[in-house]
Amino acid sequence: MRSIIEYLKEIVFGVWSLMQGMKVTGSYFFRPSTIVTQKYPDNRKELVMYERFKGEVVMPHNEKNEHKCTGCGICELNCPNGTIEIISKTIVTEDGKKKKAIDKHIYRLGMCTFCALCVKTCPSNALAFSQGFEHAVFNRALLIKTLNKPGSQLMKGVE
Amino acid sequence: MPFDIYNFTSFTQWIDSSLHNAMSPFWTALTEMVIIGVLVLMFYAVVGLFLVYAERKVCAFMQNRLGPNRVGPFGIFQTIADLVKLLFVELIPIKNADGFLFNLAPFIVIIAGFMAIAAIPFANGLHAIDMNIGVLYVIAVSSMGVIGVLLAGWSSNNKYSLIGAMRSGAQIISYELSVGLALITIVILAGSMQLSVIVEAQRDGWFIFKGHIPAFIAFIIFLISSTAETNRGPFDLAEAESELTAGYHTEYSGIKFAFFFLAEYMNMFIVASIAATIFLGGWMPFHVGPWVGFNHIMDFIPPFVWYIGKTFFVIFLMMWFKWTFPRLRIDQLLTLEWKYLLPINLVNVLIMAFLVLMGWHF
Amino acid sequence: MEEKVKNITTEEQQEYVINMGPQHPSTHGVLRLVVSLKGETVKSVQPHIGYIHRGIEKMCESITYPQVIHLTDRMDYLSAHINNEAVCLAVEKALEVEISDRIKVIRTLMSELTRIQSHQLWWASFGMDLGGLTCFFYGLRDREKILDIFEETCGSRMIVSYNCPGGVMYDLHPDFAKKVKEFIRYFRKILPEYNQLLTGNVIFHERSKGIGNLSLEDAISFGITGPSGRASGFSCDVRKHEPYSAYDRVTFKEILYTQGDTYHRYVARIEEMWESMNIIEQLIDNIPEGPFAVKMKPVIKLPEGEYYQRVETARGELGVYVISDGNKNPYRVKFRSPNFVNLSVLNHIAKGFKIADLVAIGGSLDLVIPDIDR
Amino acid sequence: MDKIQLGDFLISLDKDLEIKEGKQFTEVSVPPEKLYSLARMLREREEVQFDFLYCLSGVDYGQDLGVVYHLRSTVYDHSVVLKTRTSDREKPQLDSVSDIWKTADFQEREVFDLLGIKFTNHPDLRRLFLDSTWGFPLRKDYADDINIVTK
Repeated sequence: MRSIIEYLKEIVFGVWSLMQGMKVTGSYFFRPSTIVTQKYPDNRKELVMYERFKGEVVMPHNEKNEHKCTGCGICELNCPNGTIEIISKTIVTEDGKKKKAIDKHIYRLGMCTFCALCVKTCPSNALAFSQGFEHAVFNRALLIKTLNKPGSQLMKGVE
Repeated sequence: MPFDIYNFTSFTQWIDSSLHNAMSPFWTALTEMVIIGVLVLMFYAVVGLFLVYAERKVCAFMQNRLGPNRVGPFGIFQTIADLVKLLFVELIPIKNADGFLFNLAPFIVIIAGFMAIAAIPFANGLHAIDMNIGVLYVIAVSSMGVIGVLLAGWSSNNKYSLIGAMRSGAQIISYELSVGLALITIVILAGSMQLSVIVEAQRDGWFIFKGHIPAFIAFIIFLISSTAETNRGPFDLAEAESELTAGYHTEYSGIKFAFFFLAEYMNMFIVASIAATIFLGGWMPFHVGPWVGFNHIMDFIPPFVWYIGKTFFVIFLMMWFKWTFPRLRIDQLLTLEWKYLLPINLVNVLIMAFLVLMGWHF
Repeated sequence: MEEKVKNITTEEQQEYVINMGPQHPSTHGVLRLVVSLKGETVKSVQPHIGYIHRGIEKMCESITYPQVIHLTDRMDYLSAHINNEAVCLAVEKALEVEISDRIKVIRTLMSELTRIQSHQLWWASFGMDLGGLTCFFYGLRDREKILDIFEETCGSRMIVSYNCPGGVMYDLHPDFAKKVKEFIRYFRKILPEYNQLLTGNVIFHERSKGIGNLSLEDAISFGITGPSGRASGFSCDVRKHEPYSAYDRVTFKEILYTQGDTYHRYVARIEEMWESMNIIEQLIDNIPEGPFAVKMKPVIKLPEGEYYQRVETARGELGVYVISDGNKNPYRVKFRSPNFVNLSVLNHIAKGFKIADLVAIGGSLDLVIPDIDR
Repeated sequence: MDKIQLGDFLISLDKDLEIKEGKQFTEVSVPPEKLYSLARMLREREEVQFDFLYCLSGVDYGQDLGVVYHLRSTVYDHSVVLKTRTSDREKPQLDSVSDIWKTADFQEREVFDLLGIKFTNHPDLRRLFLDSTWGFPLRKDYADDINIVTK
């Protein structure tokens, strides 16, 4: 007799526990307001990334097309993957001195692991992260980017 | 009777007799077969596609998602897009597979579904055949699908497929018993195996209400065991995604895979409609004994709507199970059948027989 | 005909060998398990690994210490923050740098958030292993909230690279405390739902109780740490035994069970989420003021010697063994990864159970494959 | 047992042992032929009971190849580091401790895979991560022109 009671108890407990689970899923089914899906490409306009989001490395230029990169190569040294390559040139400043300056700051997005060491160690704060995250391109060569804009110059007062 | 406005008997008989007048009996039978075949095929495709969409939406809402929402408004054309994709997908030939059986398996699965549909009464007078052993026929035919599953698993030359097929064989053979016994309970109550008679007997109350607790228990057992028979979660051991990748249809691609996929949903539809027919009154409207006005209003809802509504209620229950519970293990699955469902069922049949004998049912 | 009969008898003695993986839904990555079966019963499991071996230990020998950190993110990507912390602590220990309380508290908070999100993902995938797909989405939904907190402060979601020798990369975001409190309030409501959906479920009980038993002796001998070890009664919580960062100033319980089956490995992790929330609540209201990083030399050179640092990741004890010859590059770095060691027990505990149990046991060990292969 | 007692105990086991007090651990250098017996004693003696081998790392010391065993006792919560090294770079051989601590099974396979140290009496010594055509990448003299890019 006792075993039959145990048997029935087992069944009742089992069904009850199953109902508990169904309660959870059922309650979500009838509450569509809890849906968390974002319709991504449609909500591009409203989608705001956090300001610290590490999208890709950029070199901010001001309106006079000037940047802060002196071409010291510390970012290149600190990069663990060889993402950054700096090609420098020698220019003659206004007062006639010869000076090393940056020709091309090459950044290979495909190799970057977003460790932020370059941005962190740059002595003149020339690099920053942008919030763009849509990096997909059809040609791998497009992932190799030159960060300084053509014709740009070193900002005044940055050594 | 008011719901005779929705009676299709005269309509179908008119088609039959006019065909008889025009042709010889042989050609009449052939024409009727073709008409019914085409209709069932279309019905199959439409219901299959809709169920896939419904399942996706239901599970998405249960999981706090939106589900398909790109193709068409609310993504209603998503399954059609998927079907078109599946039609164009390459059929990958499997090395060392038994080609004949490999190609045969999806058809067996699908044909089993077709045959079962034939006996289901969609509305008053709207069914392909009204056999006097309808329930037996449905049980017999719906278990034919397992042959397809076994063939698919065996001929794929894949170890996962074989394990899946063997599991499916063990599972369906065991759960067949419970399905049968659960239906027998109602057959005892109705006194007939003819589906149209069973529906007709529920005119003044569905069997789930008429048959006291035994009918309700039979309904629950039928739900559980028919879920198992259609290889759906939590009994989807035959395909057990996280263990056997896709079980018996691992090696299938393209339209052959689509057949299996469609057959799964059709089987669900068939067992749901059997449940609706036998326990929930089929196309019979919902009646409450003495409320004549209420019953009258209910009668004006077409029987086809009643039938579809009940079927989809059962399908929703089955989806709810699938998306809530974890999967059982094969030995637990068999334990559930042999240690719980079967004994309860046997006792249930006895009680029901006793109730009918004493005339204690409504 | 006789030939055929003979074949069948010999085949009966043969094992039915199946390859689970490297592409298989339940190995959570590129793990390959060669499983010998008899019927559905597992006779032996041979893990074959190395599909994602990147030679991180070799790579570490040619880069500087700050650069090592971004590689550790990619070992156990679910406890990226704790891996970072291990290297940073080893470097700081070697250089004998005193770090401020603020840094310690920030690291502890982040570690515990990492632990919660890791366990959430584990819960999600464990539910999926057992066939309850809905768990997967609930787990990921809640994990997203922590990842958002990470993104706001650290700049990325999973592989955060937030620690650096001497502190952390950025200060906490002003909204950090508010958002964490909000999350804790939310998650305290949600966690009982997890229990309703899976923990209390009778099917789940059947599937997990008494499956994959690991005794205490075996747990110690195999070196199984983390929640998997603690479910067998192996008191191995580094946070208790060798407190680092701010763990010495918080009170929390070390979750210990003695049964050591799949169910208790599961419950241990669920309980750990509660404990982690307790730890966070103790710290979040009074984060000390101070600098978020100690100024370090531009080129970090460790004095010659050997350094060993243990931390408790979400999966167990991570050891970082650094041998320095005084250069800016480490001479040898060895990561004692918890997953690698935990994997070694799989054959021992899965033997004799069904193939479906193998999936459950593998899920309950919570393996992260990149950490195994390194 | 604190470090001094532990040192005394180790000396009492074998007078020839080279014991160094490191900042963190007591480090014991042991010749390869004595390694197994010492390990067995450390595991089984009631006074120490080092039952948890938590880290087994192979190191290439330039001239020698070595293995470092980090041991801890879960009973007394003390630790010791065993170090052993062999100068044979062609066919380095050490005794396996996998029957003392089961965790050594996998960890020794890893050392064999990456450093090429053979462990005698190991139940199942196969390559773990790499296939048999690879060299032993963690050795300092390992060269791979294709996969290692230097700037």
